[in-house]
Amino acid sequence: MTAVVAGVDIGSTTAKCVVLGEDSRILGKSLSVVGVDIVKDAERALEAALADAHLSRPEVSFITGTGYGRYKVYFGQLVVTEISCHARGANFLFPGTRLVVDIGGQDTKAIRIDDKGEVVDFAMNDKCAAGTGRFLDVCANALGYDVGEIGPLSLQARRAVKVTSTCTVFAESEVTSYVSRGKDPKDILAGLHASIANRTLSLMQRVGVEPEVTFTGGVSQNEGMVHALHRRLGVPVNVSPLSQYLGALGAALHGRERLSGGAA
Amino acid sequence: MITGGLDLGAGVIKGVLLEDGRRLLATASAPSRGIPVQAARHVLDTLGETANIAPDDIDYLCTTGFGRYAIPERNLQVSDFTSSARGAVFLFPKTRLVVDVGTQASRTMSISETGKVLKFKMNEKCAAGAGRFVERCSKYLQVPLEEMGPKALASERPKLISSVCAVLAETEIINNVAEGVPLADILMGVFLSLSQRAHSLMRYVGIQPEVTLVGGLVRNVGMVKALHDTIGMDLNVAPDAYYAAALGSAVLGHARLQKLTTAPQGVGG
Amino acid sequence: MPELLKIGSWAGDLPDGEAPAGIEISPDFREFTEAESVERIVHLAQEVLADPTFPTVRAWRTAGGKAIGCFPVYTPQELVHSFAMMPVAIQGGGENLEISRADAALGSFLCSISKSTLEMALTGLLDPFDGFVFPYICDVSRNLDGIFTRVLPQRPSHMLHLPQNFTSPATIPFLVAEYRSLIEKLERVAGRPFSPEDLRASLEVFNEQRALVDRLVVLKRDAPWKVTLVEYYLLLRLGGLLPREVHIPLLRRAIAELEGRERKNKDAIRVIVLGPFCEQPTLELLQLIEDVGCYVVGDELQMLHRWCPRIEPGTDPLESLATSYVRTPVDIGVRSTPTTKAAAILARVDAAKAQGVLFLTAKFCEPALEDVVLYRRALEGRGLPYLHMEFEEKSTTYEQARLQLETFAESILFE
Amino acid sequence: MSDVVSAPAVSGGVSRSFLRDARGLQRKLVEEYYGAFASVDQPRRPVAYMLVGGNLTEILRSFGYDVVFPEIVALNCAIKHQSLENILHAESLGYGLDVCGYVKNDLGLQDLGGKTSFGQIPRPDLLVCSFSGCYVYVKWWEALAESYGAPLFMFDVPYMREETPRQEDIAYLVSQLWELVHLLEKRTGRAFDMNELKRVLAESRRAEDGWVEFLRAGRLRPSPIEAYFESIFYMFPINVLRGTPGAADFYDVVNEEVRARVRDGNYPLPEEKFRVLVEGVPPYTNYRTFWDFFRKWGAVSVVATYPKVGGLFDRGFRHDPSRPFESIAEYSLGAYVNQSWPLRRKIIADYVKEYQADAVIIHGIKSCRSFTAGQGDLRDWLIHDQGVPTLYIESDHQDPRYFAPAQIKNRMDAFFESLEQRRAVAAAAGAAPG
Ligand SMILES: Nc1ncnc2c1ncn2[C@@H]1O[C@H](COP(=O)(O)OP(=O)(O)O)[C@@H](O)[C@H]1O
Ligand SMILES: Nc1ncnc2c1ncn2[C@@H]1O[C@H](COP(=O)(O)OP(=O)(O)O)[C@@H](O)[C@H]1O
Ligand code: SF4
Ligand code: SF4
Ligand code: SF4
Repeated sequence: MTAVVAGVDIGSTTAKCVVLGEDSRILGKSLSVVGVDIVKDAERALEAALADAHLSRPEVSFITGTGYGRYKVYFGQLVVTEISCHARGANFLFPGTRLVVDIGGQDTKAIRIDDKGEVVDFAMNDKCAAGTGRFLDVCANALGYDVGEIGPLSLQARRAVKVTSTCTVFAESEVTSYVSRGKDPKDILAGLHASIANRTLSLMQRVGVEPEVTFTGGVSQNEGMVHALHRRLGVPVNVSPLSQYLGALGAALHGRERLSGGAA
Repeated sequence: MITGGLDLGAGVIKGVLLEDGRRLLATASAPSRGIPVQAARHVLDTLGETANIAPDDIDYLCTTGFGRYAIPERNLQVSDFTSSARGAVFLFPKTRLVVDVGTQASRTMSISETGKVLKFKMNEKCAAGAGRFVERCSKYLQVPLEEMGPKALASERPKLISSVCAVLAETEIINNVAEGVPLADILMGVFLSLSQRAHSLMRYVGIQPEVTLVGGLVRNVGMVKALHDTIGMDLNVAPDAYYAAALGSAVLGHARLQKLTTAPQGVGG
Repeated sequence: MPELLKIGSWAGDLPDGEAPAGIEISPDFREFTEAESVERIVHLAQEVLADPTFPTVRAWRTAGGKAIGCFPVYTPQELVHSFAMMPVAIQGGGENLEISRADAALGSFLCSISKSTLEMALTGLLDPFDGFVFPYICDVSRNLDGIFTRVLPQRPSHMLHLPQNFTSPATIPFLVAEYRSLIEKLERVAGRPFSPEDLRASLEVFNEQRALVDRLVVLKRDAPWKVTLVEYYLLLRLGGLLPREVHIPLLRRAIAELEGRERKNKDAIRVIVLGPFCEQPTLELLQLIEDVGCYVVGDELQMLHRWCPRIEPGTDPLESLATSYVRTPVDIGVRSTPTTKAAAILARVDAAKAQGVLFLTAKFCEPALEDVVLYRRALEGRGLPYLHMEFEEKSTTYEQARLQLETFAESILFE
Repeated sequence: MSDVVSAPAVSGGVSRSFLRDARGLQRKLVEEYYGAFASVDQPRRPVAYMLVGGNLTEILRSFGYDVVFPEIVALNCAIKHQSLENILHAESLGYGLDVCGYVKNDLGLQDLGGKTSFGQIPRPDLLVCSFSGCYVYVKWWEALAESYGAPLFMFDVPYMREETPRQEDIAYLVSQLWELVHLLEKRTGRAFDMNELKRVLAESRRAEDGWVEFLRAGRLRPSPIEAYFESIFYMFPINVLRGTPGAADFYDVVNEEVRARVRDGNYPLPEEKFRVLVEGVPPYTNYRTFWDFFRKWGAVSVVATYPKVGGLFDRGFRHDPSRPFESIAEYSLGAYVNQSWPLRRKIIADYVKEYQADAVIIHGIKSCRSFTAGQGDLRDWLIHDQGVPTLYIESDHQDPRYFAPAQIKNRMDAFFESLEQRRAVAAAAGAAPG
């Protein structure tokens, strides 16, 4: 039996899928936006990753669903929360990881893990959506930029503007009011990134900051955030182009374990 | 005497021209798009064109709204509450309670016969109760803003939103769509949720007839119905109520101008 | 962050206000003892407030003194003072303190002062203190004490149970016993026994301060144009951050200058500000209130100096101290009120000849929030305008606050 | 979801006869209690309002008072999904978003006339405020006094910072109790009857014995009781009906049933996978949903702190007819929320050991500072100093707007998932030689 496994991570914003071959090589992956039909999105994510891997559906022995929409991965055999998955994925890419920070579209998580990638403790943003990817999306939008642009721009700031709104929606108006007061968008962006970094740090301290720190989730693609987090933490932060897929990757790894461990 | 009223809202700039404090000459609006001053100039130009009046012919300009301090040539600025109240009384003289659902904030105020604000309250803490939320829904549900209201009217079993957070509410709505809740029910659910938030503000200041709805959501029939159903009372609604704040500031501007022309010295304020 | 306060060395006699036995005023306070004008004092106060490292406490320590952090409102600072230690008002971390660890330990829906106080403890900013006192003014301040015992185990922290039954004959003896428990800890920190004589002297020092504070309050009420709210606030705020022996003469000089000030009485509305009896609003917000056209003629800022009018030392000063809390006629939201709230607020409005009431409550401050309703009912009964707004230690935009304050002022001014 | 094999075996839910007979009796007691208010004729018996923590039921009962506990009325409203309406009304009166949900529910309900689906709540003739562990009590009773004009007796209970109370504390409390007695004599025109009080206290004691026996059943493995969710129901008699024979008899029935459960192997869950301690006030508006999140993972709460808000009987305290006033004083001091954090930490650590709990779940209440402020620090202490896996989640006890099921579920899933993983790893390590 060729043990090809797949992990499907249905987040609040994006759907990710990773197809893993034997030796845990990544054979294919996909990333797409989550729309209103989550069930279909999950299927599409799998199809796209399979196409990327040049594989067909029957060749996959085990599928694991994770993320907010994990219960909508009807075709899977296992569901695991994204917390366990990001832990496993981070451990796979950076075996020395002891703390995972996952900033996704709608929530932020700090996950402390052991040397095997098992979750020891975790914390998530409580109240609102403040300090998450959505927060950055909204602010980027208010300034007329694309999310991809804001990180690099924030790195060019000269004097970061202080942003204090705890509410995503009010942060947007705070941003607009700074613009109307003639502040440089780069400085505002730097302030926004710093404010999220601060909030994230607070979450990390909840579980205890320990090196190594691995940054996962969509926002880890944002260099500005990586930089801000590094500055606030004082220790380097692992990131990889695969960071956004770590949930899906971890799911696939969990599936593989389940498959090899037999009846777990 | 011609007075101008400009309402520099968080999302939309609105303006009116008023003759002798009585006759409405023109109304105009433009989205502010983060450049409120430019948008305001544009609104002033449009007003002038519509009413066939040169910029110099405006005797007195009064501003209101979020960006009320941004226009240097203003003669006076007043707060949104004060202006909306006067605007509502101008349109419906028996108004005692004004509800204003704008882009970023919902506000409500009880007023005296003269349009003086007695008590007021706004949603301070959370943006989930305002028009921006409706705009977002429009984007997520891919229904143009103008069609949301009419579409919602078909609702039979509105699906209320439980989340207090505007951002998290979006996810809830998406889940509802995924679960096959009819669009009309989702839309009406949004309006009813907004109405309930507005209702609790209204209850705080005390509800008494007549109630006049002003601000952006006047244009949304779904919202009007939801509010009506929530408070169980008739509401004054008029197309010009969209401009109530601008109108009210023009009215106040006129009053001020008269005072200035009759008495040589103004009183502080 | 602004530079640390530069404090030069200085030797000489204190010009005014005598230090009790055992207290030596550090020469580092020269800037304060020499500051002549209100403008200069206000400037110094701003510098002290902008610096979260407690420069005045550090200065006090360099001269060998010990310091006890006192949470608002009813902490018997006189007791601390009687041990020749410096009672320091802990009133939040101000605008420059980033909160990152306290949120996790304390919880999300809590006032800023509690979070910033804990944050300071967690980040070493409270290191200049030898101990802490938390009075039971609310569940948050009370719980802070229990957390302090874990996060700062080497520094004693004491929670003082403030009685709420004001009619029982057993209340005063109980409060005396409470004070005695605190005294035991203070004795250990100070390394000397309690002395009623010293306490009597300390009561007199604080009475002197109270009398001056009262004079300033009366000035602000009767001639609000002579002193701005920010000046008024900063003068009082310094009172909890300086040795009393330094603050008293400073306040005396300032009041003399203010009373003689010639300024125009503006056409502004007279309001009283209720609610900020514990956490303090930002200077910007205080200024904004007057900027939009209000004179603040009554307030609950800096209540730690004025929760009772005066304490007669009497034969047993400890009992006098207890009696002053139990019998004080001053109503604040964190002491069960013997009068009714309705009567109390109307009396305050009348006394200040106020035209409106501004409820300025710290976000998540439950005692303040609960009072607003009863007050509101009474004000409505009289047709008096009011506005309720919440504040936090930290904010950078004041648009919403300005909008509401302007509307409030307009609603009173415009016919 | 049927074709998804979720990580834990989804349990078959509660065994059918679990929670049956005693629950029925409890329902009857509740109905009778509220029903009595409707049927009392004019002139009715006097009514006192009281708080659960440190309450003085016995004294009031000995004077023939009916006692109303607004907290209990509020939680009954919340369970029946009637709290939001009252809360919204209270907000329109000016109570802020962050005021305790009990207060808003109650004051909203009072202002709306006191009508609930389970009965009309009578107006108070007397307000007895036991200030025992929550400052909000003081403010709440002030508000009631102002709106009803009823006299307010402030029973000031010193906060516990040491395990044993000081002599001064007891003296202060006993003095206040006598003052209350004099007030009651004046108001009722009845003379205080010490023997009657002793009789009531003896009944209380009997109920307390029964209640403790029930709670301690959680020490068994597997536990025959659900110490958090089940206790929510069984707390009613110990808090509200204490001092009546009915309350004591009730626990006899409960304990009989618990014994039968053990005999018949009728446990809360078919398989007890995790034994948890729950700290904090329950989310009454959604407690069934919340309970399901536990059940799904085979988690049974074997001990909880919330059922101790009315007193720490399981730690030894009993009302004592031979020391009536002293024991009442000690009782008031012993409310769970009246214990300082160092004491609370100790209680929790003891519970974890005594009940062999695998984990702690802390449920923080957005609008309750008394319980909640510092629970994050508790979590930190449990994990780092005690090595007990701990999960912190937050919602509200009264306000359904703050219960976010998806978020809470996600956290609980991840928590139990990680417990299960760790267990599997440990088991594998134990099995593998070397
Ligand atoms: N290239 C990128 N640069 C910056 N930010 C990005 C980029 N791609 C995604 N993001 C951010 O990541 C978020 C989505 O993260 P993701 O982990 O996919 O969310 P979820 O798992 O909750 O769906 C977006 O909100 C966006 O802010
Ligand atoms: N044609 C329309 N149909 C439905 N809703 C509308 C329409 N025009 C505006 N709105 C609503 O009005 C809001 C803007 O209101 P407005 O009072 O102009 O806000 P502000 O003054 O704060 O900028 C928008 O968020 C939108 O929800
Ligand atoms: S404050 Fe803002 S981010 Fe928070 S709950 Fe409200 S809308 Fe959401
Ligand atoms: S601000 Fe209010 S809630 Fe906070 S500690 Fe002070 S009194 Fe307590
Ligand atoms: S203990 Fe908590 S829930 Fe109970 S009254 Fe106090 S604040 Fe409210």
